[in-house]
Amino acid sequence: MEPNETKAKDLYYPLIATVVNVESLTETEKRFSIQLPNDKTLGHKPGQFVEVSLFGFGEAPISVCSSPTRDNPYFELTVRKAGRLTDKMHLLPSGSKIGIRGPFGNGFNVQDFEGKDVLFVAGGIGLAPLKSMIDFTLDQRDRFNRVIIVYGTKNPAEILFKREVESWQQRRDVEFYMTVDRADKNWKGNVGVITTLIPPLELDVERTVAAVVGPPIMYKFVAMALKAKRIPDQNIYMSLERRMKCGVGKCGHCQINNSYVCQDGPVYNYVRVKELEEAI
Amino acid sequence: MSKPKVAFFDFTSCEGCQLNKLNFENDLLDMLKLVDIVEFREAMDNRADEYDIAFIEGSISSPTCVERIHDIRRRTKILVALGQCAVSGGINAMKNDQPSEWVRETVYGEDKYLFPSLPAMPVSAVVKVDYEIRGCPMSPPEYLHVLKSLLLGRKPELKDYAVCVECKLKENECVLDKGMFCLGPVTRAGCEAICPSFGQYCTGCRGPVSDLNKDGAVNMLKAHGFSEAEAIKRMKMFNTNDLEKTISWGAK
Amino acid sequence: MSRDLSIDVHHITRVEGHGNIVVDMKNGELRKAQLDIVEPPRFFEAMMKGRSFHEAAIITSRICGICSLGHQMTSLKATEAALGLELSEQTIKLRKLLVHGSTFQSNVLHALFLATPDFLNVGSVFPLVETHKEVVLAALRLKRLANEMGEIISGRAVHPISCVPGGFTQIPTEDKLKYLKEQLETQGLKDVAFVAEVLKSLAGEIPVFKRETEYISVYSDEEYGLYDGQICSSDSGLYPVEDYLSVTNEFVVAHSSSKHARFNRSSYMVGALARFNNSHKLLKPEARDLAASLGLVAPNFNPYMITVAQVVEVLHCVLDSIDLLDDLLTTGLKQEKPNQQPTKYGRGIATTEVPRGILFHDYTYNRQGIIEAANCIIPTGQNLANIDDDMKKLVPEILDQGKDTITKKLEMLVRAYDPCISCSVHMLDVEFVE
Amino acid sequence: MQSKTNTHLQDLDYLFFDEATLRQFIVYLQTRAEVIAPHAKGERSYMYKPVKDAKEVVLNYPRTIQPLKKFFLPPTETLLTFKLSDNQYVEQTPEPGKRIFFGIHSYELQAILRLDYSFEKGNPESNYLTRRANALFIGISYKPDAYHFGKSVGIEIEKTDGFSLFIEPMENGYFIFIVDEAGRTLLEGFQAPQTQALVFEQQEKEFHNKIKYHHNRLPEVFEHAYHSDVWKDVSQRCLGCGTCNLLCPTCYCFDVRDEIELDAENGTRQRFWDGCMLHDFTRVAGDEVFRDKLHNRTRHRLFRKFKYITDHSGELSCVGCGRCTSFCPAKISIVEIINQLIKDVSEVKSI
Ligand SMILES: Cc1cc2nc3c(=O)[nH]c(=O)nc-3n(C[C@H](O)[C@H](O)[C@H](O)COP(=O)(O)OP(=O)(O)OC[C@H]3O[C@@H](n4cnc5c(N)ncnc54)[C@H](O)[C@@H]3O)c2cc1C
Ligand code: SF4
Ligand code: SF4
Ligand code: SF4
Repeated sequence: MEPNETKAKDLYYPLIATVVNVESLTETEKRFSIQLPNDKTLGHKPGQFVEVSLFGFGEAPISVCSSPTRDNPYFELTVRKAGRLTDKMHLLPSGSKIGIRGPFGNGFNVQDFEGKDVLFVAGGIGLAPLKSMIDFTLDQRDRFNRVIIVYGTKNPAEILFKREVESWQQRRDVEFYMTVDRADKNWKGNVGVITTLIPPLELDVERTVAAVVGPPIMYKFVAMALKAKRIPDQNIYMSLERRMKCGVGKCGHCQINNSYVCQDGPVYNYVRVKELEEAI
Repeated sequence: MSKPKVAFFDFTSCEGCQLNKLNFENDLLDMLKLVDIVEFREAMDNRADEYDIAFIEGSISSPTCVERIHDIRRRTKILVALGQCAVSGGINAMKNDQPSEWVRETVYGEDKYLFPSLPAMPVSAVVKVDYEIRGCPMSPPEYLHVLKSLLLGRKPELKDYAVCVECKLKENECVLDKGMFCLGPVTRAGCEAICPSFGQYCTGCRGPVSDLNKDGAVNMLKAHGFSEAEAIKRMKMFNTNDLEKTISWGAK
Repeated sequence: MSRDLSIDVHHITRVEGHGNIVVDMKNGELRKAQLDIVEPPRFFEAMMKGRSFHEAAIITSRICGICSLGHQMTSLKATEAALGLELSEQTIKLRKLLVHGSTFQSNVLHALFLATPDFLNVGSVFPLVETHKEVVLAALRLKRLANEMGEIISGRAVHPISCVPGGFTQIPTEDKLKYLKEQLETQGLKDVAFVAEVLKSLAGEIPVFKRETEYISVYSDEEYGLYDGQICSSDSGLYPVEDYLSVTNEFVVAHSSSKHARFNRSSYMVGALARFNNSHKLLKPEARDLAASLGLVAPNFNPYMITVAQVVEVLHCVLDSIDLLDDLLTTGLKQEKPNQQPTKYGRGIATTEVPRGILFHDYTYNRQGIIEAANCIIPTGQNLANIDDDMKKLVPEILDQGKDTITKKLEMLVRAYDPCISCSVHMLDVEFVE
Repeated sequence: MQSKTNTHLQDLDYLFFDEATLRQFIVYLQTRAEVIAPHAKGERSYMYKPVKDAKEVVLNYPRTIQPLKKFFLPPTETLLTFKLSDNQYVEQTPEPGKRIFFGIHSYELQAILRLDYSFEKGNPESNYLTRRANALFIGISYKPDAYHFGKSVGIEIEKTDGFSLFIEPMENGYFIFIVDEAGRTLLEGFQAPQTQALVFEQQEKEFHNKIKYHHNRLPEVFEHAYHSDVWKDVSQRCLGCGTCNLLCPTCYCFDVRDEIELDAENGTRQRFWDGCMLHDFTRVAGDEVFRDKLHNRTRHRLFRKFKYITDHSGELSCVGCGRCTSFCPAKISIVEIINQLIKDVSEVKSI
């Protein structure tokens, strides 16, 4: 009997891309600019992620932090040193080869935000995935109404994207608020957890759509603060983190109840988050 | 890149782990190409001042041991506890369960005060341990994995699930199905389920999984006809320290 | 010639466990020449009390990883004697193979990796990887082969798995045994011959020293005494195993956490040279010839020759293993389960020759199959008094050779005994008072 | 939920083989492709493995240790091999040889059909599908033991969907039913010796182990089961060993690990079976474990069998093989859990 072939895709083979630039953002975070082979573009939506691999060090999901609107031949990742793969990434010089699969996940749906007041709430490294959406919004500024960015980190040393943050602070068409949990000597801004920034905001309940990304424990409290502002559940979006091995809905690690984060997420509407008992 | 300096030290143990390290006859020479062995008392005369990786075998069970291990910790960048004696006190810790006066009396009689001895402690009770290679004896594949990972500069991936997982991956006949008892369901994997693979029950020599359901384990053993006391005794053979958190260690 | 000498080798290297060599001579009077055993004790007998017969061998094998198989064998035999468990012939043959494997693995390790560096004036085997690569490779191959015997028959060379009271939890496949036999017959024998040649070329490096002492080993009429037999003293003949306590007469000394032993003299020797002296007639002819060609003739009173006797035993064990495998393969392997139905309870005493010498385990079981009393006497402990006596005779003889040479020769002497210090402190005899 | 119509054996063409002929048939099959069949393993267990000697094939067995998935999703599989220095890799594609699976129980093949759904849907995976496209199945009926409960999840012993041939053992031989064209072709190539023409009459086989509700109603039960006390009760006894996940024929979660060789240059990326009962399954950086408690994990496992996947596929993901119960060291019974849930639910709310 003759063997049969199938036309299914080989899901687990990465493209070998090139790191074209590495920028140190904080002690533990670096930004990588990555170019795919043959000038291919990634073709991602804001909020999507890729599976990054270094052979011998494994593979991990990393959000794309650059916006597809910037017509660059490369895309950007912001990576925190957290383990096998990411520690090694931090040692890479530019010019290194790196494996990329993706983009994966649903990403933010721009229509949901169009014509609305967009409220971004970013905690810690959560700013990285949100940045792709923030940049997208700012690049097509007239498609959106107000743009409000609320950003909190543990301490001033952990502030990401200082250049961008400065420009957001300066832009008149962006309302930017920031806080740190613990100040240092030079810090002059707000001190306190991120939820303290929400009550003073003047929000138009009818028009505000929020996008929230941060560490797991942050979601519950931000959601409570937004509820207090009477923002309807369906106007809140969250990007959730889970363990992932395949990124294509097979390995099972990212499952929250009956939802695969790598397929149905990582961006979820809060209505859905509430249905998923294990989500936050 | 200069070769990392590796050293091996032994404390109270059977030295089976040391021997196991020499039992990679086929790989030993390859290994020597990648590392510089600078201290290994059982095999060589040299002593060195500093190490990149120190492997520690054996448990800490005398005041001199405590001094030595502090000294090693000061000199080494990475410290790896090798084998169950070093990781948890292992079988040596069985004596911790009994009043030490009684133990020494039974063994040395009137001469008991000649030889000071402490409860058998894991290395981590005295100094910071970076990685642990479990098992009595340590499992060679896991040791190789750790060594290779450290040479690459990455964290090893150590398992924290039951021996049953590896046993099932190998499709062994479950020894429970042969009417024996087994500690595999609550013992940490990493040994490739070697005992059940040879028809023997798992003795629990790699310590309990970190989310141990102790009562569940006792119930399982009871279902195999053990009394509660006997069940706990069986579980304690290599794990007295893990199961008896009441024993107090020296300061961390 | 100086009349003062003070040597203190702290933690002698290339031996198993922690020991210090201490020599103290003042005005020509030798006050001290001894091996201090500083390893912390481990209290195994106390741990044995209250344990079931299934567990005894698992625990005692952890007395010493180097001798784990020997402890396990002796423990199993003591348990079987106490509980009246009969063994099948197949079990005994498989066990003898295991004993051979562990003997020749340990002998190769000691002779080539621990002792040979002394003959070649280097600090360890590692430099030899460059200078004497072929020797190292041959030794590694032999070691691997011995370990493979353990792995195939009992699952693991260190702390064997499948030998349990009454037999084996799993029988190896015939294919695997065939493979072992082929390996032993081809590469195995070739490597032994090569190693023997190397040793021959180093004969001049072996120090000359003579002190007659009492030699004690296992003795059997049928074969070179390893797996089982009676106690044999070169001074006073044969004794049943049950009389072991009257042979070993252990006593505590202040400089050692391991007890010392004596019988007809102030000390006695156990191990490869004792075995050779007592049982050389039962060696395979090829092994006897090898001994002769290496200048080892019984009786031999030079402790430095222990290393040579070890290599002779390697050849004997390889040859006898081939015969045993042949036997097993001709009869065919039976899938049999271990016999674990006790027919009696009480005391069981057993002895085995482990690489470092004669080993005793002695258990008393109650009617539930639980240990009430345990005692083990291990070879290194029995050798300690003899080592001290050797030192006391050696130091004055070589006093004019300078401190460095004296130190080196003393270290070589201790190493020649291949002492297993962790073993010696792990087992201290104890009598449980009922 | 729809249940597929079952072909009745009576409606199929058949032959009758005696014992010797059946063994010859296995030998003949070996000339066509690799044949995989149940064999004895150890003292009282069974496993599927390639046939070396047709005499060793066991036809009367309760269940194997590992399910058939091991041939389509191997316990460990090399996905790619790589070189460290240049970060390049070589793909490892599965050897697409033809394989005939002989003597397979209906629930086992039904489990494969469920895996098909998972590996074809969304992103089809070529490793799995290539192996799958090259497989042919010959079924056999079985006598249910204390753990089988196929019928309770809608899978009859004689369910022939997906098989090419189906064997019904009788006292003095075997009826061989032709289920599809591939089966017919196979049989036609075999020079069967003339055997007597017996008439087949189906015999009923009793399941001892039963779920109290019809399988159509189980997803409904699970709609109310999330906050049941059963989960905590079970977690008192469960040891979290993962056996139930690993041996379940419809569980397919995996982990991926990179391992390098001692030359510090060559390495492989491998995947392994993993399971949602294992504590670290959901651990992420920052050491959050999303299903930290055993009762959360047991619940997730059962929900995957009866609700989560079912919501999408329309089929239960439990096929009633009984492995998770018979191999569980704590003897936690899936049927008892479900019956307890049914009891809870019907007490609270009469559905
Ligand atoms: C959708 C998504 C987007 C992400 N975006 C970013 C990003 O933009 N920047 C960033 O720095 N990090 C991001 N992460 C997190 C990142 O994937 C993890 O930190 C990852 O573990 C790092 O891999 P590692 O090999 O360095 O760590 P490891 O050595 O694998 O592990 C460190 C810890 O993480 C756990 N872990 C292992 N594998 C995974 C996994 N695949 N996912 C999550 N945890 C795991 C381990 O159990 C361990 O506790 C994202 C995660 C998800 C799911
Ligand atoms: S033999 Fe032991 S380790 Fe293996 S599956 Fe059974 S219980 Fe688990
Ligand atoms: S097999 Fe049993 S004990 Fe193990 S995880 Fe599953 S339910 Fe728990
Ligand atoms: S859940 Fe249990 S009974 Fe159902 S298919 Fe899986 S292993 Fe078999």
